[in-house]
Amino acid sequence: SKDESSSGGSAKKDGDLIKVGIINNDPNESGYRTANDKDMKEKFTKENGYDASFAYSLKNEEQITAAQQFIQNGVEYLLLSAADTAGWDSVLKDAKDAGVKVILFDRTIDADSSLYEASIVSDMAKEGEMAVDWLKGQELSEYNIIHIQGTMGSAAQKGRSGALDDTAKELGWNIVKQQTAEWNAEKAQQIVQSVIDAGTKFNVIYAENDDMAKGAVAALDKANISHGVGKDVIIMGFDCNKWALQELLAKNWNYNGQCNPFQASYIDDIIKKLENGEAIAEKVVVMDEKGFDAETITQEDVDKYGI
Amino acid sequence: MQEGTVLEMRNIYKYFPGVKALQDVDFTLCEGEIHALMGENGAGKSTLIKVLTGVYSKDSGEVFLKGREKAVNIKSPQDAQKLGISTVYQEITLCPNLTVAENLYIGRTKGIFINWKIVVRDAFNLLQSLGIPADPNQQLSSCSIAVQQMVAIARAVDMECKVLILDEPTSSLDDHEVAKLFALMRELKAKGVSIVFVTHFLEQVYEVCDKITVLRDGKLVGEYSVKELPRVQLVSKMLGKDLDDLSDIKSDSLKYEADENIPPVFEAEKLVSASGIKPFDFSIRKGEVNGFTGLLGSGRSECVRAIFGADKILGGKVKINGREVKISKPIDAMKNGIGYLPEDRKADGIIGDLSVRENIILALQVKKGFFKPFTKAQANAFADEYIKLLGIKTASADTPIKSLSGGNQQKVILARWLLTNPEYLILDEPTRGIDVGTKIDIQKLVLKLASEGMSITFISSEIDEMLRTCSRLIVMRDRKTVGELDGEDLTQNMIMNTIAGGGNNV
Amino acid sequence: MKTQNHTLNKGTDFIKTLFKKQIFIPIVALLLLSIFNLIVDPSFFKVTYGLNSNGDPVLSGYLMTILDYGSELAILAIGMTLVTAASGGQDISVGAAIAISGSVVLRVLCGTDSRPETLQAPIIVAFLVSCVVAMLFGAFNGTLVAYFKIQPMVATLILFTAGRSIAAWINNNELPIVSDPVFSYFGGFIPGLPIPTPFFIAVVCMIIIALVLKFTNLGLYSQAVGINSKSSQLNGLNPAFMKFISFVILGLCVAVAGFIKVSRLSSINYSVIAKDIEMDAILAVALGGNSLSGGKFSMSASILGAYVIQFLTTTLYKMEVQSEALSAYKAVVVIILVVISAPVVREKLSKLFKKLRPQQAVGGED
Amino acid sequence: MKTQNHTLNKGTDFIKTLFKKQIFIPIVALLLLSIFNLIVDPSFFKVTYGLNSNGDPVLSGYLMTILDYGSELAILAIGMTLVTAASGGQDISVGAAIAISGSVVLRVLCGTDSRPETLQAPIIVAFLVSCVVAMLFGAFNGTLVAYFKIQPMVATLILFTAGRSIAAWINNNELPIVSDPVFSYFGGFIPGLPIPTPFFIAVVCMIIIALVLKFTNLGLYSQAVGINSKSSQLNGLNPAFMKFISFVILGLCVAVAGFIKVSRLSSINYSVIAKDIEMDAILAVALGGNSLSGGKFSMSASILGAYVIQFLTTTLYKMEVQSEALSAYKAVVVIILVVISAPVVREKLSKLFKKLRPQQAVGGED
Ligand SMILES: Nc1ncnc2c1ncn2[C@@H]1O[C@H](COP(=O)(O)OP(=O)(O)OP(=O)(O)O)[C@@H](O)[C@H]1O
Ligand SMILES: Nc1ncnc2c1ncn2[C@@H]1O[C@H](COP(=O)(O)OP(=O)(O)OP(=O)(O)O)[C@@H](O)[C@H]1O
Ligand SMILES: [Mg+2]
Ligand SMILES: [Mg+2]
Repeated sequence: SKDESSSGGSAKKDGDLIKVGIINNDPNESGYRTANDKDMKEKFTKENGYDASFAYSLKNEEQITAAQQFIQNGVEYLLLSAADTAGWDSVLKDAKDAGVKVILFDRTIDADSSLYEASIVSDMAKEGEMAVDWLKGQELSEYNIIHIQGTMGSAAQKGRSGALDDTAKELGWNIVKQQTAEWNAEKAQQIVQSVIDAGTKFNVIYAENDDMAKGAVAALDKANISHGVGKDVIIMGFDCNKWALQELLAKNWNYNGQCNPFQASYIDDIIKKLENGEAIAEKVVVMDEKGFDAETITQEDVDKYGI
Repeated sequence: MQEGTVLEMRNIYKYFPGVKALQDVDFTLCEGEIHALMGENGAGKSTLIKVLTGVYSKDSGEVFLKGREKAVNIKSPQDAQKLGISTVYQEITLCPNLTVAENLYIGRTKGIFINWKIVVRDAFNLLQSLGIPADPNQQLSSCSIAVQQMVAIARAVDMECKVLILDEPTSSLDDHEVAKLFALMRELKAKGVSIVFVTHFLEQVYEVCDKITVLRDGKLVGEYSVKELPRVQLVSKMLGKDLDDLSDIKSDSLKYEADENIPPVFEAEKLVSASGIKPFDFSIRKGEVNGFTGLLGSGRSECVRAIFGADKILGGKVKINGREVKISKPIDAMKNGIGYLPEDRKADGIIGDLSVRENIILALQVKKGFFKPFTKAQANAFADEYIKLLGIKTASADTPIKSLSGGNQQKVILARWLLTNPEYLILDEPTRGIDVGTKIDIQKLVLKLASEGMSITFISSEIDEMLRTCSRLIVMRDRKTVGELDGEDLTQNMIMNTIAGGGNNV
Repeated sequence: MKTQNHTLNKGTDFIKTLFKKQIFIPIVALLLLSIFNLIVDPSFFKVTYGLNSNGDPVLSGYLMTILDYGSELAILAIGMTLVTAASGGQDISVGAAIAISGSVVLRVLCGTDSRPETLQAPIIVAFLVSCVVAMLFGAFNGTLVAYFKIQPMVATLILFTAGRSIAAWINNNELPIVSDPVFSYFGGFIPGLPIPTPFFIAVVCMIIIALVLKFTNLGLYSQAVGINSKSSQLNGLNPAFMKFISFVILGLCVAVAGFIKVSRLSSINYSVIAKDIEMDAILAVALGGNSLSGGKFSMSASILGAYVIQFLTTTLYKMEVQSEALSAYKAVVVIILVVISAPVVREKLSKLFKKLRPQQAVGGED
Repeated sequence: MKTQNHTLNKGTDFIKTLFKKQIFIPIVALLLLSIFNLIVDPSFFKVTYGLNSNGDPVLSGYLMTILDYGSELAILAIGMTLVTAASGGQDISVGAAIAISGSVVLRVLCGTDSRPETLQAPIIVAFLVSCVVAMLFGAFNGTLVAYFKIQPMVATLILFTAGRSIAAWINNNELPIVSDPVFSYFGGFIPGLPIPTPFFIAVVCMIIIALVLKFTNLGLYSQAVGINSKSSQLNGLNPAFMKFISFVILGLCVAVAGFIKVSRLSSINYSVIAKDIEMDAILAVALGGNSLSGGKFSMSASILGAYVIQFLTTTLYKMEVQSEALSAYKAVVVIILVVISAPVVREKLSKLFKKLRPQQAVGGED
């Protein structure tokens, strides 16, 4: 695709391959992102009729620069998981002028919805609500929760924290500690360690991703506090890493909320429709997501949903 | 304050941790006089000057200036400059990475706006008028120490000042330069400038000074008129004891009789280093003291650096005791029994933050090896031995060397090399900044070591000193050896002739 | 013979001086990168003239992108060079400080309403206020470094970690968006001018600093202080004040860079705006051949260094480098450039050059 | 009179020496933090004895947590101190290097299967391999710094940015998990021993470095080289080699720290493991009163500095500081500590102290 950078326009060159430019966050950021990137790479291949270029950055500006480059290179579709909600107006306008169709995945942006064709997202608030509903369903005699948050301000953190905050206020649950571990297992371990050291009682750990749940569990293990199904502390995590689901299967953890990284097929559908001139029914596509309970999870679930 | 006095310091006290550097010192400077400040190494001369110019804050005491009713409080060198006190400090305090012109004018251009073209032109004129062989746009670090010192002096004298302070300005100048400096000082004096002059050279004091103030161990000994104080008395006032006559130390010293059949301890053939020195031959026999002499920048230091492997060696052969060896870096030379005391003590000698003890043992330690550190007791023993032997004035062996007086730092570096007990020792200006008493001691020590079989190369800008110690002199000019003098030829005149190019011993 | 030699020597001398000059380093870097791009794809250098979405003429192409996006970095490099020279350390808080000053700009423009219809204050007022604020934060860093003698990296760590929270707090954690099109000119194009405005702003900054360096002692003093603060004190300078002032000047640069940054998006994201820019700014200084431990500096080399870094970034984007490794590639290239330009290697090169023309070189010394 | 004075002087002298000693700084920091915690909540200092989930005895409490989690930092501080002393700069790649060496450990233990039933190699082999790898990376940094004369922060930037990608590549981007319980002992407790193993490992490292410093000239040489590399060369030292070796030693420290880190979770997350630890390690060196521009150092002060930083971190976790501001708080406290211990302030304190007992002080010098 390099040698075409000067061609401009959206003329098709490589036979009938569809040229897409995919802008994503750094796949090393988390297991979720790794799975997401892998999914995209597996879907958008020559065999499936695509000529895909990838760009990764956690920085909005760099993403914007990459987008401009893709537009210059004459892609037909721009698939975008934005690092940041703001600042996309002008580049998306440029895309529109150049006839490039934009599809957002994983993250929405703060721009006029006429600037993109569709947006495929997870509903983080819903993920949080499902988890909190499950917790409500446990009907514990008292709720003393350690709430380990992700990086503050991220959509996942806001959605997952919001649900817990609301319900805790409503039902008078006691949140003994609420602190961000910035998606970092080591920090989570230290936070839980600090609660243990203080001698505060707790019976639920609500960690906003699997890594942090793992760190929390490491601290519990060290201090002789049992956890899992029918034990002293309930462990909740998110993202459905394969190893996390295995912990569930072993009944060491109690709950895991899915955050579906597999958006490629949704996008593929939309592109197919657009290519055929069909209309898109809904601009915002919310993906199905599940929550797993240690009591009911099966090996098939682990294999199918584990990332 | 009396009529005619420009500056008066009264009851000055200054303590450093473990050192009483100044105790109840008075100092009076009159208008239009050249006033010598004398004393042994570590007597407190530099400290007195630094207190006066606000580098150190005094612990107590008062300073009065002409035209001011009350005692003045000088808090920083800027204050001193503003009050018309201009200073050349003992350690050259210029910025090596800046150009000569920048160094000349830094900190004293008026206002915030400057025109560099004019500055460079002024610098050129200033350098010319003082006959300093340097280009205004040249980087200072590429000038020899002597030129750097001249630049520092030029900078100070160029300021409109009432008081000019020179702390050992002549320590690395040769006679020619010194004469120039003295002419300049007399000129300034005639203009009514008062000059404070610190030096260890007695002749110089008697040549230009009007008055002498002597310090000893941080205390005032007294103020004397030059005419009323004969040399011998001055020395005894400084040292607190009488000194044996200086002259003729060579004749009564023992002479080591070298066997002519034994090959020289060190021999170099067509040695050439990356520093630009022309290929030269050189040899030294066991028990011999020889020296390199020449004008400033004639390449004496570069020769010995090449011998020690301090500069990159480009060619030539080196033999130690007749056996060919390869010396490409200092450690090779050290392993072959060579020691080298560099001339630029601040840049190449001291390791400022390390203690006196560590500085003393460093070279021997390196020779001994990485895995064989001296025990604390051993190191202390070495340090104490040499602190005593050379009379190093320091609060303790633990004091960082950078807080010692200049002369005492020099002694520490000397101690470092003596401790390694080399077969062949190179001393590049070892007596720079050393007081009279110790200077004689060092000369004696050199001769004594030679008599015990050590070979020594001794470089000094003082021809007197060279004559007293060396039995053979190699004369250099323009980075070339141009002659060799020994025996009967070793006279002041002959040397001067050869240096100037009139010699016939090429 | 003499005259002939003369001209020959001029050339030799010129190259010799160049070898010694600091600016040699970023120039070589730039040449290498350009050659690389020429070989891989000459269209890299194509600049096209067109109309943008508002119908105004703009120049576009990779080179323009470099001039555009490299500008904030170049502006920061100015201040960072001075701080490095005077204090012998680096300010790692510039990214966070940009967040703060950007936040101030938006706060003044938007008032309490985070999405106002009209601006609540003239843009120039917002800019000036942000300058004052950024200089105050610079003064804070400067005080720690100059008067409390804390090492720059440690001293600026405080703002590095706290800065983005402060930025968020200034706007009550809201994300104000400015809709006024004029505001976006500063990070985009002024209608009618086809060159990106940030580049203009950077040029203005360069001219100012060039004049300041020419007509004041700033350069000399900060170098002297950085080389040997004790001796420069003995020579009548005030080292503490010089260090202090260099941080204040960096504060000013931060304000300008922050202004451009927020203008680019007409908005702000506290946690990512100007992220890692401190690293790039430090690299620019290093790539300019300046010692990071202070002392002598070359401002033009630093500024060129900043654009070289942007050149590199843009090249890497264009190459579609395995993107997760982008910053690693960047580091590798910078290191290679720095190695090539290291004194050791440079000396070798210069010797090689000498050997190639031994006659002239020797003749030249007569 | 004399004898009486003597005892008095001893006290005075002791405090005077303490004022001058570097270790004064972290000690004061520790005291201040302890006093703060005592006032706020004395239970901070409670250590309880209990049994853990395997029925083994363990000591727990905040103090234990500090000893436990501060250990990696203390180990890193050892190497960082040497690098700082010899090279006058800091290695900012230690976090990334920990990711690499941790990844190597897991790779050797797990082989190609990311979740093996049994270990594919003895733990000691994995550890040794990771040591070699980390030392090689250290040697890489060291070569750039020592032989190409690149400034440490710039030279180590390369590994800083590339390291985590390399770590991921070593394990094919998979996340191996070790299920062998023995492996987790190193980051937890050895059955029967109630003290956290990381602390034991740190103590072993401290003993080794103490012995090395005592029985070799490492300390003297690296200080001499850091203070005045020109004059140490004239004394027969090899400055470049000393710098090089200090980076290799830091590599070894990195391997040990990395081993503990992966053992803690029996797993690894490439992008967050040991994140920002370079900052903490540099802070530990600074808090130990060592000049970040090289030269004289005090190893014990650095190590104590590392534990002080962990003390602070733990205190902040306990205080439930507004979580996004945690690192900002940390920076503020560190700065305050460094300010208090700054030479300027220390001199003032020491003078104040002198004034309080003028008689004894003067008498003492007779
Ligand atoms: N900064 C300092 N810290 C501690 N002690 C100091 C400091 N400066 C000087 N001293 C001590 O004060 C005493 C006087 O030193 P000073 O430099 O004034 O001697 P001096 O008369 O100039 O000697 P020299 O002829 O060697 O230059 C010495 O014992 C020295 O060790
Ligand atoms: N590092 C350097 N870079 C450039 N030129 C140098 C350097 N070192 C010395 N020189 C020059 O080499 C020449 C010889 O210097 P050298 O120090 O050997 O002279 P010297 O005879 O020892 O004189 P001095 O009495 O000044 O020590 C001088 O002109 C000096 O300027
Ligand atoms: Mg002196
Ligand atoms: Mg010389």
